[in-house]
Amino acid sequence: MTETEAAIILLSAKVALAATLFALPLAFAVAWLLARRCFVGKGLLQAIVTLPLVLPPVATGYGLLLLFGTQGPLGRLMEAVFGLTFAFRWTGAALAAGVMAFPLLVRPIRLSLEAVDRGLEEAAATLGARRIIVFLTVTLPLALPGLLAGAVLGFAKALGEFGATITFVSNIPGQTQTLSLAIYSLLQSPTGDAAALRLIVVSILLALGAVLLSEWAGRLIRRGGDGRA
Amino acid sequence: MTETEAAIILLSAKVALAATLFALPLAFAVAWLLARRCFVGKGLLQAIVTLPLVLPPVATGYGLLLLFGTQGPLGRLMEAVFGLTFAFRWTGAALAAGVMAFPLLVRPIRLSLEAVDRGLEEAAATLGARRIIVFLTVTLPLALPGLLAGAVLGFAKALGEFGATITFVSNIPGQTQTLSLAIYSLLQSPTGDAAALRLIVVSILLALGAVLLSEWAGRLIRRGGDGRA
Amino acid sequence: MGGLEVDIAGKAGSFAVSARFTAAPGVTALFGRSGAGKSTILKMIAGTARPDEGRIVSDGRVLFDAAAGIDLPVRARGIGFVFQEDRLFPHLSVRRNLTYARWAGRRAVGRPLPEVVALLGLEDHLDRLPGTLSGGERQRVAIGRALLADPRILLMDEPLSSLDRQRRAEILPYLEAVANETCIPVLYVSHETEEVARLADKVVAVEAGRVRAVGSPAEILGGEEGGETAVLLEGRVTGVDPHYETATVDIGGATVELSAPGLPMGARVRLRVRASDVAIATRPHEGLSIRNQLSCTIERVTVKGSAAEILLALGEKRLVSRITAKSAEALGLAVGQRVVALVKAVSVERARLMRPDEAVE
Amino acid sequence: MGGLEVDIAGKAGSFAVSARFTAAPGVTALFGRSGAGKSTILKMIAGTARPDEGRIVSDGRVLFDAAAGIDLPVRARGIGFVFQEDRLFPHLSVRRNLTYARWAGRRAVGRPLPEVVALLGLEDHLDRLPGTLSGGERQRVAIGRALLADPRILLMDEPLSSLDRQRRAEILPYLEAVANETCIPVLYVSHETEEVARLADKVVAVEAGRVRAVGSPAEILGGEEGGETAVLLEGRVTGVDPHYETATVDIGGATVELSAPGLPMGARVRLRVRASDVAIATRPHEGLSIRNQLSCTIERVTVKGSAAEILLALGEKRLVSRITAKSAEALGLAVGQRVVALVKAVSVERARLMRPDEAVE
Amino acid sequence: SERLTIFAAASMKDAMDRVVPAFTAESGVEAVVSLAASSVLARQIEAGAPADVYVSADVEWMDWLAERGLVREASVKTVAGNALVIVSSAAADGGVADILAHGRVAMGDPSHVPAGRYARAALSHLGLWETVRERAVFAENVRVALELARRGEAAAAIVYVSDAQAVGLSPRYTFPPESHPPILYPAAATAKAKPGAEAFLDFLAGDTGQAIFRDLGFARPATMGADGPENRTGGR
Ligand SMILES: Nc1ncnc2c1ncn2[C@@H]1O[C@H](COP(=O)(O)OP(=O)(O)OP(=O)(O)O)[C@@H](O)[C@H]1O
Ligand SMILES: Nc1ncnc2c1ncn2[C@@H]1O[C@H](COP(=O)(O)OP(=O)(O)OP(=O)(O)O)[C@@H](O)[C@H]1O
Ligand SMILES: [Mg+2]
Ligand SMILES: [Mg+2]
Repeated sequence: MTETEAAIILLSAKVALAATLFALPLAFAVAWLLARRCFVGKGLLQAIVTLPLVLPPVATGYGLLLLFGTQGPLGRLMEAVFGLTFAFRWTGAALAAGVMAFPLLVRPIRLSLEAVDRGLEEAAATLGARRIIVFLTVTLPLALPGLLAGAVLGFAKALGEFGATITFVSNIPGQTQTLSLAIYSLLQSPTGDAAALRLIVVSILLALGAVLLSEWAGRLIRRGGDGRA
Repeated sequence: MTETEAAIILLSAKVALAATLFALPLAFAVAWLLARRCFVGKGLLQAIVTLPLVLPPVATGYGLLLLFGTQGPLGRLMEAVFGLTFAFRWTGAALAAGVMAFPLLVRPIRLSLEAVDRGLEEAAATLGARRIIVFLTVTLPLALPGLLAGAVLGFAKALGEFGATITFVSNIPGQTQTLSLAIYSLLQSPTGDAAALRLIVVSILLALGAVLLSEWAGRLIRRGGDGRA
Repeated sequence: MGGLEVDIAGKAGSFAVSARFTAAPGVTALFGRSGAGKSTILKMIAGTARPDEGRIVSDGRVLFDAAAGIDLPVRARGIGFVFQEDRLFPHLSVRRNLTYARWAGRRAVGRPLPEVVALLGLEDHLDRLPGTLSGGERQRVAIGRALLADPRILLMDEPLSSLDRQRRAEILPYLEAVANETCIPVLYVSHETEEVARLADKVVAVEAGRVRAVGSPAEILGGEEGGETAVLLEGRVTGVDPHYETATVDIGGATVELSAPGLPMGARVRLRVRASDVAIATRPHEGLSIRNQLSCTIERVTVKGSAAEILLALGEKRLVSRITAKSAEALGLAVGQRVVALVKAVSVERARLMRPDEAVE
Repeated sequence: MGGLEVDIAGKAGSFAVSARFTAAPGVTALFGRSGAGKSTILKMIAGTARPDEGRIVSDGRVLFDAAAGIDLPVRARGIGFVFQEDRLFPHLSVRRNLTYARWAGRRAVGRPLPEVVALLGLEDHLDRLPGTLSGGERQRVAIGRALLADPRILLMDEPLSSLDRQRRAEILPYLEAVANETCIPVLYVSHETEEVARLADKVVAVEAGRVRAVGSPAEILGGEEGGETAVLLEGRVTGVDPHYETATVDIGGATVELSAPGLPMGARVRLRVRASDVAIATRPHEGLSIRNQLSCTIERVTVKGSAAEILLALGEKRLVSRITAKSAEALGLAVGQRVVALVKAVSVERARLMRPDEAVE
Repeated sequence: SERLTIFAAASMKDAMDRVVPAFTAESGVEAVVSLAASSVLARQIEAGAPADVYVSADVEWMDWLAERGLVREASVKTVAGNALVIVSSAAADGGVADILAHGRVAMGDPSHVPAGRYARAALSHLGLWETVRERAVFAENVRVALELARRGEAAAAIVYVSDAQAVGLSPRYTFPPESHPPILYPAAATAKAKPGAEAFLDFLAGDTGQAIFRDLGFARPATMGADGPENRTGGR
């Protein structure tokens, strides 16, 4: 593996990990709202959350550019408040990946939350546990399989994200060029097939690793959560 | 709305629907295997299923082109056996969309299947129901929320699929140009923004419709499946 | 005549179970403390758990045979199972739950649905989903579902535990009738000695995963720690007083009168007489409301703390009387002495009407 | 002294519930048929269901007041709840389930864990997950979890329904002691008249969603259809025979001897005498093992089918005797007649030791 | 009636939008245009796509197809040319070095976008590549690069003059033609093209077609070098 390739792989992992980790809590919150609360715009919220899946990634990329670019309203805000710049940075790649992965995170978590037995939460409350404690000791552990499924889907998507990323942060080697972008670039040139294939294999290995890890974690959770032979 | 736009919308809906409907049973079967069976290559199978998410869509598109193109081995097979051609047809667009949506279908279904109380299936068996009947009367209805969640994610993804589709079946108006591809085409021209926006709005509306429909179906299922106030 | 033969050994997790007993048509009770392995044995018979060794044969059909590699699938075992936890289908209405074996299991239509629904008092709930049923209602649906499955073996795991006395009193005779009419073995797990005495032909005592003893209810329940001492007497109805609704039962060597509306002449019954309901007199008395005054011989006197248990010989039969040790001493009771056992007619429980072909033990 | 005042009306789905009663410290039984609304009432008190109207006050604290808009959250109500279905946390070990209120609920450490674990016989299962516990084991964990929650009100929905007699006999006195020591109201749902008579100070009879009657166990259980007729007599121990382990209890106007090891002199007790355990003689008899021969006056004779229930006045107290109608006729029993009630000492159950401060009803 | 399928590079969108109706009006032959990246289209033609005409933004991919005998070599025509310019939202004035001195510079990805390759060549020629590379933003296509400059995300963008003209931006600087390889848009009939394909190519190279290209800001291919529109005989 060349040094450039190693850098690309590292960057990809970093971007995908950051995207998943940051999107996860937010996705959980949204999933919780959708699973547990009744409000008027519920269907609408679910639809909005699903949008990045429906729109062509290029459109989402443009949207991100308009909102989070250095000139965009949110971009300026983030810059001013957190000193965080997205445009043409790996952070932007993570943002794009996170946005695109978001719907994939929300759905399984919502599904799991809907399946949690409310009776157990009630039981916890009768034992004196405050809401947040009930959440941490009962709801969250019981929703773990969904969280895990969402995280795997989201991570995989973040790893593979291409359209929105290239539109939002461009393809800057060493800064925003993730595996996907690199593979794409290579495939665009008549002579890039072999190099592209190498990176594709790397991608596959990364995904395999993530999936196997999640399967293993899933078994742990199930052993813990079920106990039925 | 122009006539062309109407045709594009119809085609998109047809492609997304076909992709979802055909992928659903297969996804269910795979999800069932993953949820219920123990075999050596399980993690590997899950990884393979997840692959279309990880690879840049263009790579998946090229893969499809190699396999299912008129010259590809599977393409020839399908042509010979079913008289079904994928290359540069709407069927190919549906295939690409189905492949890309596949991981999104499998995960929530698997999650739901894992959550189905095996005790209920045992109870059904003690009442004389054969496996397939147990499946149809107990497992499937109880896994419906996951099926629904998978179907919505999958349909949305199929609607929005771009990279693999344009690579596999090209962007031929009236034949393979779905909403996503049309939006892409319009965005290529500096003057296309307005028209692109119209189609984006149409996409959003379609997604909204699908999501609202699924929310409504979900409520029906939950009313049926839970009964707890 | 087909029965159930069980001879299995296996594990549930780290808990080892081994059981060997037969269950003839009629009710066989599995009796034992919580965690003894009763449910596990039922599951192995049903096929939802797998023994490691042994055989299970029902009515000549081999359901399981480890040596021969036979393991009939659950659906083909022809069972009806009332699980300890109810396991109702949450997505199906009560009606569809009840009739599941018919529309999904293709079991024959046996007992009529309205009859079972009426017995269980579920008329008002047929179109509801199980989710909001009360605990007892759920349990009743579970019983109905198993009864309507037209089973060849009925496995019932504490089916009446959350039902009120009145409902139990309605369901018990029905179960009794089911066992008698259909001539199928019923394996019945219960902690209620009364229920067991009332229903069971045979009791399998389970302890720490093994069968401690198999015997008649009298044998097993009599010695049950924490239970009440009682004897079961079997006999034939020789006299019926339709006006006072009493019956006279010949228990061989003596007759006992009891309050029992509707007992047919000539019927064979099992009577349950609790030791604490038997008083002792040194001679017959007039002017007592106690009409059963049976001449017996004292066979044994056992003093247990403040109480004395007197074993009485009444011809072939045995009666037990439980009185205070103080009384026993005051009356100067001794082995070999002739005394009169006083048994109130209302205290005699008709434990069970027996089938004509059933052997008197 | 704090108690629980309940005056609520509401709905569970389409089922309307209204209940008004108070529960003093000690055990109050909710008694009623399956589907009567007992669990629903408990849920409303716990706060997991919401009444439409009314008030719930515990020990002066308003838990719920529809008019004032007060609705304390479940966690703040200070309850311990044994649900009818066990609701154990499937992902937590038995130990963590038992101690949940401590590490998650921040409830005070009251009763020591080892004591409760030993009582419930859960020593061997502490590190297991609930998934594979037997039905009775699950129920025991649920009881332990509620007991260890240091509750100010204990709500128990059929807590002993799937436990064996011996285990029940161990747990009942403990529950009794908990109620007495901690001076908290315990609302107890049960179908076992015995259990209720043993434990309860007061019975709330629930029928079709409303409170049909509130009263002492004697009043309510006596008239219970399908149950056995029995009376509860309260009195003071006036004599103890340490050798024979009998006690003499003055029930006001008469003394009753019973077999009761360990009853202290002067203690106040509640005795339960079943109607079927009371025989009648027209005059006192010698040579009988029946030592309690109480002179009474017949107040009422009720013929119920083949049986006759004779209400007997014993000074202020009332006894009920159940004999066959045939006997009643043979003895020529009539209202106003002086007779002797025969009560075997071993048949008298000491239903409950009362607290010193408890009023004799 | 026969219908032509034109596989055209995405950057040809506006041109095709105008050429095709004109061609249909003149010849009565209908045509549809499939727009995608030149590379994608080329590979699809290799895989047997039902394309009659391939219009590439890039000589390389046309050669790649020609090599494989997938286009009729004789039909290959260079139908348009273009010039490379710098657009900038900043008001800075001065030479090319000054314009590119600060901020991000958006351009096509030199690894595969033709405009990016030309830009890299031009900058290298001017000795600016090393200083600009650090601040360069490699967009997926010229349109995105242009958009980045227009929205102020990048200080400047190196784009085709035709693109700049389309959005009404006037170029700050035009790279001299000798600073980069000639920018050419070759078109050809595919090996299994329908008969009308040649007519379409002729139309592209003809007066009406060329007028449309001119109007959109494309350069006349004849001015770009020896190969006229009539007979560009490809590299090899
Ligand atoms: N997978 C397992 N691992 C360990 N122990 C188990 C497992 N499954 C069951 N057991 C234990 O086996 C014992 C018997 O369980 P079983 O359910 O048969 O008891 P039971 O007699 O039905 O009791 P109950 O009356 O309480 O329902 C219990 O102590 C239980 O904890
Ligand atoms: N959501 C609901 N919709 C309709 N009926 C309901 C609903 N929830 C409860 N019920 C009915 O209310 C009645 C009372 O239920 P509850 O659980 O309080 O009974 P219970 O007295 O505890 O009975 P059990 O002894 O059987 O547990 C039952 O008949 C039940 O079916
Ligand atoms: Mg059990
Ligand atoms: Mg209840």
